[in-house]
Amino acid sequence: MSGHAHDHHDHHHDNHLDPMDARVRALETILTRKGLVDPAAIDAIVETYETKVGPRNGAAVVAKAWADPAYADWLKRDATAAIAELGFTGRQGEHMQAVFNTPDTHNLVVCTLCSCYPWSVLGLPPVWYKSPPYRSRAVIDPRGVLAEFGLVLDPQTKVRVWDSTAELRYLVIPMRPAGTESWSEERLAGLVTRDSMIGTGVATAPEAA
Amino acid sequence: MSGHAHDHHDHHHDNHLDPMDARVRALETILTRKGLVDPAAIDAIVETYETKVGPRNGAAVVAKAWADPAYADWLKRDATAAIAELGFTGRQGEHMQAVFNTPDTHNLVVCTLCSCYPWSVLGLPPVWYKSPPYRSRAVIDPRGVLAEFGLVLDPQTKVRVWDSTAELRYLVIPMRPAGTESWSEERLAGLVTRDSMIGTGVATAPEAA
Amino acid sequence: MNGPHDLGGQMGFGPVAPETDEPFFHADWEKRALGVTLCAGAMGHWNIDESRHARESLHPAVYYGSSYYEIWTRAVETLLKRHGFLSDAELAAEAALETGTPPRRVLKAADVPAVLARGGPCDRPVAAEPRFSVGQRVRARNMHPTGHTRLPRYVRGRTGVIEAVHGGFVLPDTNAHGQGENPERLYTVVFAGPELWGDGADPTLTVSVDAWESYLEPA
Amino acid sequence: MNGPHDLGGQMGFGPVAPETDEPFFHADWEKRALGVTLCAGAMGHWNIDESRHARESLHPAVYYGSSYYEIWTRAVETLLKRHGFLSDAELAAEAALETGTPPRRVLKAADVPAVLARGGPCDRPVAAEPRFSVGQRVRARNMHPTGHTRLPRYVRGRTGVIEAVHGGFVLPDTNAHGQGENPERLYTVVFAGPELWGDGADPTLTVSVDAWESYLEPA
Repeated sequence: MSGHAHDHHDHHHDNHLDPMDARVRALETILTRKGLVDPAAIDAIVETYETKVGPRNGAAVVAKAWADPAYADWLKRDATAAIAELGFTGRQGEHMQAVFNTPDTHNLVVCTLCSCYPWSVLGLPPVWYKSPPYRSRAVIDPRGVLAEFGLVLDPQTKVRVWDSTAELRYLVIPMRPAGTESWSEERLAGLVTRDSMIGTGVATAPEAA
Repeated sequence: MSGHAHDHHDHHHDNHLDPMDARVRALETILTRKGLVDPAAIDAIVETYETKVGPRNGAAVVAKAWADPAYADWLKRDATAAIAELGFTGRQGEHMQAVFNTPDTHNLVVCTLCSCYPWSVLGLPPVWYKSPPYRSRAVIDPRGVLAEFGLVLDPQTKVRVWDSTAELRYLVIPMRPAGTESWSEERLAGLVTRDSMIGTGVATAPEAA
Repeated sequence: MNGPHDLGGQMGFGPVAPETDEPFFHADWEKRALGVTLCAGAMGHWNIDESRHARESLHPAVYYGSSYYEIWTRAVETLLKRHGFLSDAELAAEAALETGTPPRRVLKAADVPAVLARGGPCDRPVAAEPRFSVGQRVRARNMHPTGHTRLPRYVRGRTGVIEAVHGGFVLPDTNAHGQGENPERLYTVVFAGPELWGDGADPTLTVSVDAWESYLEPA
Repeated sequence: MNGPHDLGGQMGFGPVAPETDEPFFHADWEKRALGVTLCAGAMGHWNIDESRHARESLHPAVYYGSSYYEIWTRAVETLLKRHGFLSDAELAAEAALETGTPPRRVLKAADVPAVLARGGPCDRPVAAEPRFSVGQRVRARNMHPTGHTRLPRYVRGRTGVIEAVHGGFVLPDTNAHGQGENPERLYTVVFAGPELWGDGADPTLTVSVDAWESYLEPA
C-alpha cells in the first residue's frame, strides 16, 4: 500500500476526528425519536457479541469433535444440528458446514463478495476478514496470505479455499495437536484459536498454550 | 452515483480548497530548483495543447477524406502516413488507424485501461473520456453510453467498439452529412465535432451548422 | 452487478493486516452502527440480499475508502430512505421531521436474545429434482447482470465439478429487488487453481463457491 | 495486474457526464501537472509502460477517488522517487534538499515543439513470421500476472477472431519492469458481444482489443 493510500485510510482509526462518530450518533438519534430503534436493544446486541457469542463457541465445537469421534462424524454430516446441540444457533449460523483439516489438505474460509462469517460460532468477524486485501487475495494467492499470518504450509499440502458466496457458513476444524491425547475437552478448547477456525492459523501446540 | 459519492468527489472541482494546487506547485518548485524541469517548457507544452494541437486537426483529416476519395483510401490503408501528410504527427499519434462509420456500423473508441487517445489529431482527452463511467461501460453497454450523449442509434446498426489497449490510436471517420455535396473542405471541417471522431457523436447536419 | 464488492483476484490493496488482540470494536460508533443496522433490519422491510446490494452499490471510491462499519452505515441510510423511514432533510437537520412509514415491528431489548438466536434461515423447499449431480462437470455462466448476484466474476465462464448438492435456498438475484424468493437448489462447485488463474497458478489450490442452479450450465 | 485501472465491464460508477464547452483544463494546477509529467518523462529514465504501471498501482480508493491529473501527479511522484530524483523529505519540506540522480536530459522550452512532434514510436522490427493469421479464431489467455499487462480482464478466456496482423511492438509486460522491450507482433482481435457478456448482451456489438502475440492461443 502506498503512502498515499495510508493518507487516505488513516482517518478511519483516528477517533477524535472521525466524522462517522457524528454521523452514526445523528442516525441513532433520529431513528430513536421516530420510535424505529430502541437504544436499549442496541446495547443488548453489542453486549451479546462482546460477552456471549464469540470464538469460544467454536472452540467448544472443535474440542468436542477432537474428543468424541461420534460427534465429529455428526459434525461432518450435519454441522447445523451438531453445533445447535451445544447451544450455538442463530444469526449468520443458520446453515453451517464444518470442514476438516487433514495432513493432506488445509482449509481456508473467505467471503470475496462481502463479509459472510459464522457469527454463531466465531462472533463478529475481524477487520482484516472484511477488508479488500484478504478478500481479494485469499482465492488467488492463499499461501501468500497465510504467510502474512506467519503460517507457512508444506508445499505438498493442498489448499482448499471456501468462498462463502451463499448462506452456508464454514467452520474449519483444525488438526488436533500431538501430545494432547489425555486432555479434557475444556483444556483442548484452549488450544483452538479463532484464526485456526478460519484457516489463517492452526491450533496452538500444547507446549505453547 | 449516490449522494455520498458526490460528497467524495466534489472537492475536485472546488479549486479554492483543492489540495492538489499546493501539491503540484510544490512539486514543480522542487524539480525546478533541482534543474530537472524548466517552467518555460511546461508553459510551451500547455500552449501547444491549448492553441495548436486539438480537434481541428482531426476535423481537417475527416473533411479531406470526405472530399477526396484517394485520400480516404490512403487513410484507410495507412492512417499514420496520410495524417502526417497534413502535418499532424507526434505524441500519442505515432501509430494511427482510421475507422470509417458506414450506414451499417457505428464505431466507438475507448481506452478501458487508462486514457489512450489520439492527441495528435484530437488534442487532450476530455475528462469523461478518462473517467470510470465511460471506460467501464463503453465495452458492455455502448448504446446506453451513447444515449447519455444524446445519440440514439438505429437498433439494426452494428456497434463496433475499439478498446485502445496498445499503441494504436483510433480516429473515427464519421459519415458525411447529406446536402454537403458542393461544400469546400474547410466548410466541411466545420461539421466535424470532436465527439464524432471518438464515436460519441455524429457529424453536425448542415442545417444545424 | 460487477461492483466494487466483487474482490476475488483483484490486486493492489496491499498486505493483509492481522491485528494482535484485536478489540471487538475500534470506536464506540462502530457498536452503534452494528446495533442500528440490526435493529433497522429487524423492522422487516428489507431482506439480507437487498442490504448486501445497497452496500455493493456504493460508489467504488467510497466502498474502498471506507471501513466495513462505514459501508454498513451508508447502506442502512440508503435503505431507510428508500423505504420511507428517513429523509435527507432529517439527516441534514439531525432531527426527526417527518412521520414516515410505520414499521412492521420494532426490536425491543428483551427480544434481542431470541431474535439473534433465531437468525433468518433462508432454506426453502424445492420440489424439482436437482439438475446436476455430484461429480458432474459444470461451467459457471458468463453472466453480467446489472442487479444483485452472488456468482463472483472470477469463476464466470470457468469449469468446475459439483462437490455437493444442497437443498433449496432463496435466490438473491430476485430477492434483492423485491422480485420474490424464487428458491433454487444450491451446489458447492470446486474449481482447480489453474482453471481459475491460468498456467502460473498454485497447482495444489482448489477454490469452491456455492452456486444457485441457474448460475450453472453443463460443461 | 488486476488493478483498479482495468475497468471494462465494471459497474457502479454512475452515468457519463459529458460537459458542454469543456475547458482544456479545470484548474491551473492541471496545466502544471500535465507539464511536469511530460517534462519528467522527457528526462528519459522511465518509459510509458512504467508510467502506466505507476498509475494503476495506486490504491484503488485513491485511483477511483482522484481526477486523472491527480492520478498522473501521484504517479509521477512515485517515479521521481523510485529513480532518485525526489525524496519524501523534499516533498514534506516543499524544498530541494538533495542532489539526486543526474538527469539524462532536461526538456527546454525551445525543444518542446520538436519533442512533441516526434513522440515516442514503439514499433520495432520482429523477424519471426506471425503465429496467427487474419480470420483465425484465437483465445485470449486466462492470465493474471501481478505485474503490468495490457490484456484486459474482460477478454481473458474468451474467443475472438484475428482481424488484423500488425508489425512488432514493445511488450509492455516486460518493458514496464525494466526487463527489456521484447518486441512481439500485435494483433487486432474482435470479440462478439455475447461471447464477452453472455446471453443478454447486445447482439449487434463487437469489441476489439489490440493484443500482443503472447496474450493469445489458438482457439
